[in-house]
Amino acid sequence: MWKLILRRFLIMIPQLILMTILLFALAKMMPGDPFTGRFSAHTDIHTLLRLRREAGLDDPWPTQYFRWINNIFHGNLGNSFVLQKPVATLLGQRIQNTVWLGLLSLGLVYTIGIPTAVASATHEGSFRDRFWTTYNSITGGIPAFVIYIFMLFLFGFTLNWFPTTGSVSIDANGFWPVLGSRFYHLILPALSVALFSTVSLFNTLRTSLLDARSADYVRTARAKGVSNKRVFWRHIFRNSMLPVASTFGFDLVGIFSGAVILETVFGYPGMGRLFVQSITTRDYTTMNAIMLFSGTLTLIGSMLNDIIMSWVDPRIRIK
Amino acid sequence: MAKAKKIEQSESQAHAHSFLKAAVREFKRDKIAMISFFFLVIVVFGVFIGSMFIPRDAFSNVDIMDTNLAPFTNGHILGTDDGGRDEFLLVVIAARNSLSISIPVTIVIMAVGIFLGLMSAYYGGFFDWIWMRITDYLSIVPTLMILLTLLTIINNYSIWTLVWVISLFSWIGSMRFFRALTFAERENDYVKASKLSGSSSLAIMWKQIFPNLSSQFYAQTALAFAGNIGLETGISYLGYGLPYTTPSLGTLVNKATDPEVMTQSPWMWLPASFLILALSVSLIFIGQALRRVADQRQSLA
Amino acid sequence: TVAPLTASAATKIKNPFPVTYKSSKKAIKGGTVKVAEVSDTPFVGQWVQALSQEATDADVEAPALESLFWTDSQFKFKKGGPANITFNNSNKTATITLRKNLRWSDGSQVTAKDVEYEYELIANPAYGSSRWTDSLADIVGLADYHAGKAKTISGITYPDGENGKVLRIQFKTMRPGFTQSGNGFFLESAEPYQYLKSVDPKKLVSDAKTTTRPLTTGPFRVKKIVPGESIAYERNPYYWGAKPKLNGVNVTIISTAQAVASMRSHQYDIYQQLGNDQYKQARRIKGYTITGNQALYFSALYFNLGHYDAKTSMNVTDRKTPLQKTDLRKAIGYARNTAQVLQKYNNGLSVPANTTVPPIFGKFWDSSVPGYAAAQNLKRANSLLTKAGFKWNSKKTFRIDPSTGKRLTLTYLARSGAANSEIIAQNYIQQWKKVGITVKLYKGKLTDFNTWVSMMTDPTADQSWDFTDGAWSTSSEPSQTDLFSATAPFNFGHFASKRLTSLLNATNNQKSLKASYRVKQFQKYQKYVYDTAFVIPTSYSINWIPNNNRIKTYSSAYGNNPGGTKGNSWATMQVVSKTLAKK
Amino acid sequence: MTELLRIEDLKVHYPIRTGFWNRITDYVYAVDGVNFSINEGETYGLVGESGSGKTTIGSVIVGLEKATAGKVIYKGQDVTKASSRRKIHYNRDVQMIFQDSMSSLNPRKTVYQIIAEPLHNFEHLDNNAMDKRIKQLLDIVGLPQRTLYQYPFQFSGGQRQRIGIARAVATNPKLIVADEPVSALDLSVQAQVLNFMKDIQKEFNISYLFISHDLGVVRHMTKNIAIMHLGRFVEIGTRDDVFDDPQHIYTKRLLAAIPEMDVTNREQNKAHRLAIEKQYQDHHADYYDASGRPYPMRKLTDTHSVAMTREEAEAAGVASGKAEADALAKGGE
Amino acid sequence: MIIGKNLLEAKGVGVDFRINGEWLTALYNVDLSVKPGEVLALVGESGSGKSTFAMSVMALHNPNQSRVTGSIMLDGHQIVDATEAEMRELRGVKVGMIFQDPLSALNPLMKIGDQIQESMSAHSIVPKEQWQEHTIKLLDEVGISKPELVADQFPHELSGGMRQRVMIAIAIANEPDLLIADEPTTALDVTIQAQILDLIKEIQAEKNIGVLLITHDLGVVAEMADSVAVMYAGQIVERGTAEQVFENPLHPYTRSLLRANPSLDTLNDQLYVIPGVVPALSEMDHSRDLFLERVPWMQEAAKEKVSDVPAEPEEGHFVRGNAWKDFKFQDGYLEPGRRQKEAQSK
Ligand SMILES: Nc1ncnc2c1ncn2[C@@H]1O[C@H](COP(=O)(O)OP(=O)(O)OP(=O)(O)O)[C@@H](O)[C@H]1O
Ligand SMILES: Nc1ncnc2c1ncn2[C@@H]1O[C@H](COP(=O)(O)OP(=O)(O)OP(=O)(O)O)[C@@H](O)[C@H]1O
Ligand SMILES: [Mg+2]
Ligand SMILES: [Mg+2]
Repeated sequence: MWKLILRRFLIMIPQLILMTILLFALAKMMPGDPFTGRFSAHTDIHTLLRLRREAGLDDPWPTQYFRWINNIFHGNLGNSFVLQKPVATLLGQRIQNTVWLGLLSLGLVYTIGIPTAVASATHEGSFRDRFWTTYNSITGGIPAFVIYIFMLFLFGFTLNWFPTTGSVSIDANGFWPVLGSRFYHLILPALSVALFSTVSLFNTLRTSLLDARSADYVRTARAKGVSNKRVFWRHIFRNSMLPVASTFGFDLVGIFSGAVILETVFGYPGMGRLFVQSITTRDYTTMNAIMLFSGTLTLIGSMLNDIIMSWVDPRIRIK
Repeated sequence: MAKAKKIEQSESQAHAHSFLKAAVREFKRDKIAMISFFFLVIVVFGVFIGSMFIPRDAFSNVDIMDTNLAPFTNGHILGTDDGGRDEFLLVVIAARNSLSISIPVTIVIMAVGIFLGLMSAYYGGFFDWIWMRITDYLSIVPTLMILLTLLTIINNYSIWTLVWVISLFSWIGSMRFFRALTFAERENDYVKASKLSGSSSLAIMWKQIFPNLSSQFYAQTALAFAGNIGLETGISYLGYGLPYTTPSLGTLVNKATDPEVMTQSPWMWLPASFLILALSVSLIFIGQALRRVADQRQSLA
Repeated sequence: TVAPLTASAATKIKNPFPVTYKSSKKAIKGGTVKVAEVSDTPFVGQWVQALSQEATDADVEAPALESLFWTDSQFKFKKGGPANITFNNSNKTATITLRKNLRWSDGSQVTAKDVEYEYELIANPAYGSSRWTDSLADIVGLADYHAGKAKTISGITYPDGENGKVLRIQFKTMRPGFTQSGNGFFLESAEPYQYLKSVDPKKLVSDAKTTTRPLTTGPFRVKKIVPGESIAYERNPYYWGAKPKLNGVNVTIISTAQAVASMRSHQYDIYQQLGNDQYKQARRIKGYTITGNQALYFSALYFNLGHYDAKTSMNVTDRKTPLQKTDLRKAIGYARNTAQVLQKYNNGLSVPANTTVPPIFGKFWDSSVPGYAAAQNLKRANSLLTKAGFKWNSKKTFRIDPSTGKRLTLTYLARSGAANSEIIAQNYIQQWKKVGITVKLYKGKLTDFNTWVSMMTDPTADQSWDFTDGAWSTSSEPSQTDLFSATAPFNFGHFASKRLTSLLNATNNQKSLKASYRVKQFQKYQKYVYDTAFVIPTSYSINWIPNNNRIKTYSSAYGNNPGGTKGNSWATMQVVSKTLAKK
Repeated sequence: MTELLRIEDLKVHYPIRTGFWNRITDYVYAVDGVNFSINEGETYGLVGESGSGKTTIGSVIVGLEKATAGKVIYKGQDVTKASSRRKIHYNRDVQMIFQDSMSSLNPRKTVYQIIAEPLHNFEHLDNNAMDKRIKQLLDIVGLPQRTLYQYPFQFSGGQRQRIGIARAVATNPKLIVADEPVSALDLSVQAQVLNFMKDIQKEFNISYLFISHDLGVVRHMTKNIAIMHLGRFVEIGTRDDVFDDPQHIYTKRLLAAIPEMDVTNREQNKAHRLAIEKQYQDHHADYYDASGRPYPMRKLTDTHSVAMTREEAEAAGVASGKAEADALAKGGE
Repeated sequence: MIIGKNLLEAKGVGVDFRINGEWLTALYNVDLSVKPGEVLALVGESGSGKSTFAMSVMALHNPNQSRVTGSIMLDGHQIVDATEAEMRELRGVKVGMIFQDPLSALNPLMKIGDQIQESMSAHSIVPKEQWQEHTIKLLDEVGISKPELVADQFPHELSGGMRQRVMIAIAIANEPDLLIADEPTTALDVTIQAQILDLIKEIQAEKNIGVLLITHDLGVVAEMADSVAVMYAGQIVERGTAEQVFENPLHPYTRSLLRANPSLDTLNDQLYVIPGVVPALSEMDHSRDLFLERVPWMQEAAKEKVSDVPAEPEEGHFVRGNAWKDFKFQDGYLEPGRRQKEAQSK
């Protein structure tokens, strides 16, 4: 098992290196740089040029690239030119926010998706089944941001049930109130994700439940005289969760890619929002760090998938 | 030789014929799929033919005196947008543009996906390894960023730019899908039997394995097509949509980004949203029916 | 010949808003005011002004930061603030005297060294400040210090010692703008030297002392910061002036898309930086009153007439383009329906401009110049074009460029940004088409801000555009040298002429120390801009801020004299109820 | 009788990859040095436990699998290499019938298309000739003409197996490898298929390599039989040699395991089986080398050979199979 | 010896399936009984309804798509109209079942030990604290050499023979009185098949339980069965003791089947082929002797209605219809059993 993880890591290295080259080249191809954003009548263009030079942005590309890589190797992601902070600090805060938001929404997706899929599959062809199937195909078809804006508008602004911006209320003091406030800020965005993105979970689980229902081992279990409930949970449900589990790693990673639009709409200060901002302000260090992070995360996610699969499915054993 | 071709043709014709028949039967049986099908046909034809009669000025010219009109004012059935353009005409043109994007993108995705998927799984070994590393790589690079960068760099941004830029990345999923299917299919003895019958690898892939993937192929194509209709909404949302003079369903839906427009001027984004939704949903139903047609064992009829 | 537009018809800068709001209700004790800063990027939270350049930062930090000097509504320094400044023209010195009871928010004294320290922070490259400009080189010894040739700034001295309250600055020349705040020749704030001196200069920008635990002198001090999102302020017990009335102020960043909705649900008392396109909705929301004032802002259409020679740092007007013909430039200006667009989309928050000097500068702004933006004038545009030799083609669909004999086609570098940017650009293109000028968008699309800036500031960038829109927030000193002089890198059109140089010099020379002379020179300069049309001023704008009706007094006035109460408006702010007014 | 196909010292080793770098650490000795030959018009039986390497031998013969070592000689020509096979259109002459008729027929192809495939590739017939030939083939395998455009899933197992046979005989092959052609079939259908295979053999002088683990069927079909165990042959002989005079312990065990259709002597049969089983367990070491594989063959009579016992092998000085295989593995790397 | 009351007594059992909205009869008027200690073999072609019968005894048919009629008494309990809760009490305790394909019949995600224990947990026959111990004992009983180890393994880690042994362990965990083995060896090698059959036989003898063995391998039947029932197209066409059926087969189908088996006599010859195919469910008319449709020379007899009550030419030997009386192979072939008889009668 450890060997496999290590091997996966080793394979990751050339992939990551290639990725850094691509990222770097693309960042360089984008017009503008972090200093164009500071441009105003009150700044001296020569000062900007000097700062640019001092930041090494005038060096030849290879030099810049290797400096960047070298810094990364030394655990230094650089400073954000725009936000004037070490990128690591900046990401630290944001990642936390995104992770909480992502975990909560993923959790909610599961808590909504699984029971509905179960209800649907166990009553195949019933009204309930058709209702949830239709619900999922419709919610799956609406562009995410339309839903987000709608939810924000209705529950945030019109009904005033939830906070509409930020990750925590400035008025909250003390450990528990802060925690509570953070959670309160998460609910609406997380719920918006959850209510409208169960479609893939729902479909996979429903299909595999239907398949598992007629599996031979289910018949065996029934022949043992096992109760229906147990047959369902121990055999049908558990085995049907395999395909769901098989995408768990990617779902986790999806938290970060899905964050871009979600966080932008809800004014939630996470990685996704930071990413969009870093693109618009050409804050390359931040942008590249986020890319690198999400790329690495994808790799780890796919590895996690393998590990989860080998863990839940004894047939896939990692030597 | 020429004659041989002819017969083969008639055979494939016979096959196509039976496919059509099966399709008709299936759609007759599945009323929802039938309605979806007619809806799709009407929309596609309506939009492509209708847009031929709409002069370019009608949707590219700004009329700043007539902006933001509610439906049924000044003869605008669906009102006007913030540039004073007739919303109805806009939706028609936008639908045409969006379909003009999603159709080629879908074709590219499916064609490349099935081609590489088949080859990769069939040949396996090093060829497969290389392609899997390439797709691994492409799936870890942040697609969004590359898209945005490319769209920033590219001149004269048009429908075709969008088509190829998007196609650049989206074949990966379908390739993986078909690769997995081919791997399973390859294990069947009929592949061995074909080898022994002297068929070349290419012939085995396309004439033997491919038909067995076709039911999935139809379903996936419909799904991909459905997914691609609203494709540029995300890109538009981040501010990289098509230019003003090339309206698309994505850019129209994106007007909802402004909460004010969303609530105060729903006519600017609702029709486009409904159209996307209706097209996607009907395509999903059609896809399911087509899958049953291609795989007669699943047939409802 | 066509009659010139009269000045009165040209433009009327009218502020549609009251400058000051006053509630008739009785103020309550204490209370917390909630401020929303509308922005799509987080605030940086840099409290050392020498290192900060974000407008957002300035806004969110305002309750705690206070400038050293008070000003009047015309940005002239006045007495009564934390410090006073006096000038001695013959000695070429300025003397800054700090209040005896001026203290940092931890109770320590603000000293002369603290004032000098701000210069060190800007001039010493080790701190990486981007605020150094050559204007500061007029202080004796500062340029040497900046270049690393001197360890200390010889021109800055402490008559009472470093820990005293007096600072003297020796200038090389005295400038007409010295009495105006924001002149850029000297600085108007101080930083806590004792508190910051131990921090490694390279790390100062990101140190907690400058980002989350700052020392300030304003009526409020930081209680808590959620980085990038919000700041909670509490009363500063060491504030030199009268005890601030409110218990505290909370400032929160909200995104543009949310602003109006947030107002509707009465979430904040004050909304700063609302966009003009949001005004139409914002003004109808009950419970808020909008106050406003003219902004330090103008926008203009730049024609690309040459290039910037980086070696000599000079603009050279040498581009081969039909735009070298003044009449074509004028025609472009006249054919644009600027006024109509402003009316439609800016709801009177932007008004047609006649010159490049915003009217808020009072006498410096020449109201008699007609400008081009007041009203669309296709007839005039047509006649100018015909006069300049641009003939229609036979079908009368476009005009011919006589120098090439081909269709007259120009490239418009239009910027993206606002929701209607593209609509507006398309609209202008349609207008120009009406007079036979074919205009294409640069690369067929709008150009984003970053691309635009790098094209404008990088001399090696693609220069194949013909005209573009530029806009400036100007400083509170009216000088235009930085923007249009032959040596100004920001002279995007690269237009330079002897006459222009002498006109600009005249506004800044010793003679101009006399105000009336300076005003005259400004008027001459503005006439010249109009006549040559090397740049076409297009709009001025109005700042507007909605405040909730529960605020006792709110003012958009410039200077430390808002609403008749003296001093810092944050210190005097009061509310009339615990919760926000809904009506 | 002329020899049609000869297998010389055939070895097929599949690498097992493990370890950190996923390197080859061991091999599955699927086939480990077998020799035999098939005569024209003869049915050669190949019997053995599941996993003993029967299919692998068949696959090498038809060219679906590469030999690690050894030779396949067809009509005196070495056809071990794919290129040499292609040159002589080897697969026109050597075909295969698969065990799982469902999986061996493409579910998306009609009977016509399935049978036409080898004809199309090898015979280049024109359409009339093709139609005629296919109809003729359907007659041969006893399927009605109307089934021409039906799909495999519309047939019963026996019928499907016949379609497979029709495809195999379409090009008039000389040798057909029949890999457990009736294992999946019902008794009555099995009879049909076996009869039919015999019929066409007589008619077209086809040779079969008949692979099965059902000794009853093998005995019915074949003249010569090879018994295989763990990748090697343990006994070769005529039907009578093997069934009436089994020499190797494994052969005996296999024969004892066949359920007899003899209700009255049930108990004796079982006792006999258990006795043999015990003998097999007790004397295992005498018949299998250190690595657990059978010893090389020795001739008893012209037709009958059997794997040596340990004593014999030691006497003959045959090296332990393990060392040999190791040497091979190293060479192969 | 087999004595006493019937453990399983099926009377007039019929099973209909709903296929595409139509009810089709898969099992018709089946009478069968198993006594404690008896091995009853159910033989017949694929699709003849053997598994369908087994599933009716287990009451495992999906009630929405099938209906069972007649009477199935299992140790005094009526199964046909038993509720699911009542059935659960019977399954595993009164009747255990071994399925054909041991790989798919075992849950791939559960350890062997847990799957066996689950059987016990469903009933309170084995006290909880003994489950572990009992599991090991069972595995040992079915001849698995390292039971502790295997209990901790997953199905895919075992060979086919071992998996089938595990299936048996599961089926006998609660010591049921009746064991149903549905083609327990079809997927296995001959040598392993022999072992498994011996094992079943051993357990059966040891615990004196009834076994319903389903197979289509006549050799297996001959080795194992005390009595035999032959099915064709959803009906029992013949039943009797093993001796009776093998030595004196009566029904044409039984006789054809025996003849089709490759045996010593048929060396080099053509095997006997039963002409025609089994009719589809929708084409079955159970009031006739369906097999006769496949006998070209008995087409007249095929049209006759046949009584639902079988004839009993010798004691305990039942045969359906009348065709057995006249049936002769056209080619003059004499079956071994018949040859003896004819010799005797001469
Ligand atoms: N591609 C392969 N890679 C690795 N091992 C293989 C491969 N193919 C077969 N084997 C192994 O080679 C051995 C022989 O396999 P083969 O299929 O020839 O046996 P068989 O005698 O045909 O068995 P069965 O009766 O079950 O069909 C087995 O142990 C099998 O696991
Ligand atoms: N659940 C079901 N729904 C519909 N038809 C069924 C169902 N189960 C069995 N049948 C049909 O009933 C008939 C008898 O099937 P059954 O499985 O009992 O046969 P079998 O004798 O066990 O055959 P085999 O030897 O192949 O296992 C077949 O025609 C089958 O197609
Ligand atoms: Mg095999
Ligand atoms: Mg069965």
